[in-house]
Amino acid sequence: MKFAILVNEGPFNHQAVDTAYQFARAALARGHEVLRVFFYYDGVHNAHRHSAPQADERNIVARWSKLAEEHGVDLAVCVAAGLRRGVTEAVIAPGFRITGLGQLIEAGIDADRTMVFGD
Amino acid sequence: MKFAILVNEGPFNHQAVDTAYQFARAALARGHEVLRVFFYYDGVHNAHRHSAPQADERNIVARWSKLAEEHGVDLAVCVAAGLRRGVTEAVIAPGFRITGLGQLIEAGIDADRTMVFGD
Amino acid sequence: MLHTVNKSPFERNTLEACLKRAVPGAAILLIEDAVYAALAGTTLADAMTSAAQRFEVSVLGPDLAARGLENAALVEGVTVVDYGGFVDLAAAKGSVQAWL
Amino acid sequence: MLHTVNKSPFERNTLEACLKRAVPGAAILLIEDAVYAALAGTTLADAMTSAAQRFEVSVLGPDLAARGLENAALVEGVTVVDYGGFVDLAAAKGSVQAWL
Amino acid sequence: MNEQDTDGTVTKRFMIVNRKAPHGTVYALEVLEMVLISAMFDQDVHVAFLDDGVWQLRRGQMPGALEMKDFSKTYRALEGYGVEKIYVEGESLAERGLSEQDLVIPVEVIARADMARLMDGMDVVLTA
Amino acid sequence: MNEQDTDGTVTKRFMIVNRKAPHGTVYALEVLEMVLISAMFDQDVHVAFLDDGVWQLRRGQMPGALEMKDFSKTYRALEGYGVEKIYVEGESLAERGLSEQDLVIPVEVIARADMARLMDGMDVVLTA
Repeated sequence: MKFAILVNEGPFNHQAVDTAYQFARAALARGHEVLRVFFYYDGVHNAHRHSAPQADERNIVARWSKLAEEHGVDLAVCVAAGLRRGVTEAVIAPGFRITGLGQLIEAGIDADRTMVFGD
Repeated sequence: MKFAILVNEGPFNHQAVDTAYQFARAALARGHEVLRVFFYYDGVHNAHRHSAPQADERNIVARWSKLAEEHGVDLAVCVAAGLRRGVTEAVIAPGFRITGLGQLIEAGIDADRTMVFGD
Repeated sequence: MLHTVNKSPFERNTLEACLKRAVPGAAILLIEDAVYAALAGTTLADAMTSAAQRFEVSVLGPDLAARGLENAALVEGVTVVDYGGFVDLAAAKGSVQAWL
Repeated sequence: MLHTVNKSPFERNTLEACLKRAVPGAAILLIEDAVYAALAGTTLADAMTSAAQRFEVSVLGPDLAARGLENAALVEGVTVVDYGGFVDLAAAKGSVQAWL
Repeated sequence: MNEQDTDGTVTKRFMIVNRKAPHGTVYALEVLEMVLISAMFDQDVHVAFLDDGVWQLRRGQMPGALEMKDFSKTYRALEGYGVEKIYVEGESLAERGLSEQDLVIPVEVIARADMARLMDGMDVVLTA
Repeated sequence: MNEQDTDGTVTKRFMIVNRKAPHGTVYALEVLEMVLISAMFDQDVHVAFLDDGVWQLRRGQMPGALEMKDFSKTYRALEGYGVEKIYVEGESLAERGLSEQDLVIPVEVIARADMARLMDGMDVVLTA
């Protein structure tokens, strides 16, 4: 089965981001496909490559990048939401790409299930 | 009277940031002093110099910078909260500085009133 | 003490939490989405009318205007202030607690 | 349909909002801070027990464990699932609505 | 649930759910951008307003008082974009002392039970 | 409200208010960093737990299940930092089916009315 995932919030402040990640991992482990994770609203902050949590904390940004690297998951960051919040090509981490909001709707069309995680 | 202001949330997503700014402006207009605006939690995102909202939208980051320039308001960004979220010296806008959480407590001691704006 | 509340009472418990702990006569300012609490004619208006008798309740005018409520009827006993009035309240009331 | 709720019912109205609109027999999964709704012995437990008779209610185990509730008593009729179970529910129930 | 058109393309039932008040958070504004985009994909798009989301449609909003953009005008443009299935829950209006006359656009007011059934038939539900 | 010490330094009554559950948001964790820092300033620091904030003190938390840090141990270190005025509202515990035995540290459980009076006497109230 194909999943699309929408992430509405930024990392650390809201567990929504963690749940989205754990859901994606579990879906892949079940043999499903994760077509795209789309980052909207404050969700765009998930892409900051300057994020440097303490050594004993989970590294949320790096974890997403690894998911993209290992499973080819498409990490799509909304360009308009990103521009407002200073998340541009200049600061995004590996595996993320900046794109239009239409890619969220496309993912909703192509996927069997669309999951939303937010505040 | 001396005011200290704590901002808990990022720009655009939460009006808390707007209210903090309007409060600071109004306090200055009343002849009060704004000792420091301290940015903690997701509040650190207020400092992103890459933030580029649409032309017909308020520019929250630039507005803070202008407040610092015109009135000498100290815009202090928590280093630990910033590191987690990718807000480091590399990306901060004019007028902001990265500093320790102790500066929030100091502001609370030095100010006559401490205001908190958040979600 | 001045208490500030910024969330809609239809969505969150912060106004209720504040009303349970504010001491009689305390000042409460409704800002941002909490301004909906000040409206007459809602299912929450009676509770607010009663609160306005125990506390000095005010509401931020620019937040009402932004939401299309500039001329809306408010519950009895609630005063409208602007940002300058917010500053005056904070200065007058000794200390401030934001219910988040 | 699978409904997900992620906020504490003591703080927000999302669980209530979901319960008002879910059709009888729908699946509801409590995640993140919403897991507190599944606990026995709280002032909200009766409402949840009643909801568990009308809906297929489950709760996310890792979120219970994180909060020190791994061995806490839950209201009758609530099932515990892990992330894999969450995925299975989403796959099985046709479509998903997150109450945010 | 989704229909296969005669030319083989898929049409899905999308619903964009608005449950939050405007201006206090950005969701109402950015959701509206989502609604406009969704209209470009030839899908069966539904927009629902319930709980505090009904405040988004309140007449007379002047967010200029907060130096914010007045996007409530955009709701009037939705029909022109082909977004015609706009539903407002009657109970949510009544609880807030609102009636249809208080809203910026004519909408279909439906009962809570009908909103529940409508939601249950969707393929993709986007909330904020 | 604030006291002037004999050496001319000011001691203020600070209260750090915890009303939010842990893990669902970061507030509980980052507030704790604020509490630790505040202890370094020779002020009269109070930490209050009420509403969902009381869940922060629940025994047996295993946030490792979410790949998150277990900061609930830090509450036990507070006394060593000189933070001794920790108050938990009894009504908040009772509503949630909790008692003092369920908490990671011994605390002073006070009634809602006393919490109200305590808050009213503060100079600086930091909430999240």
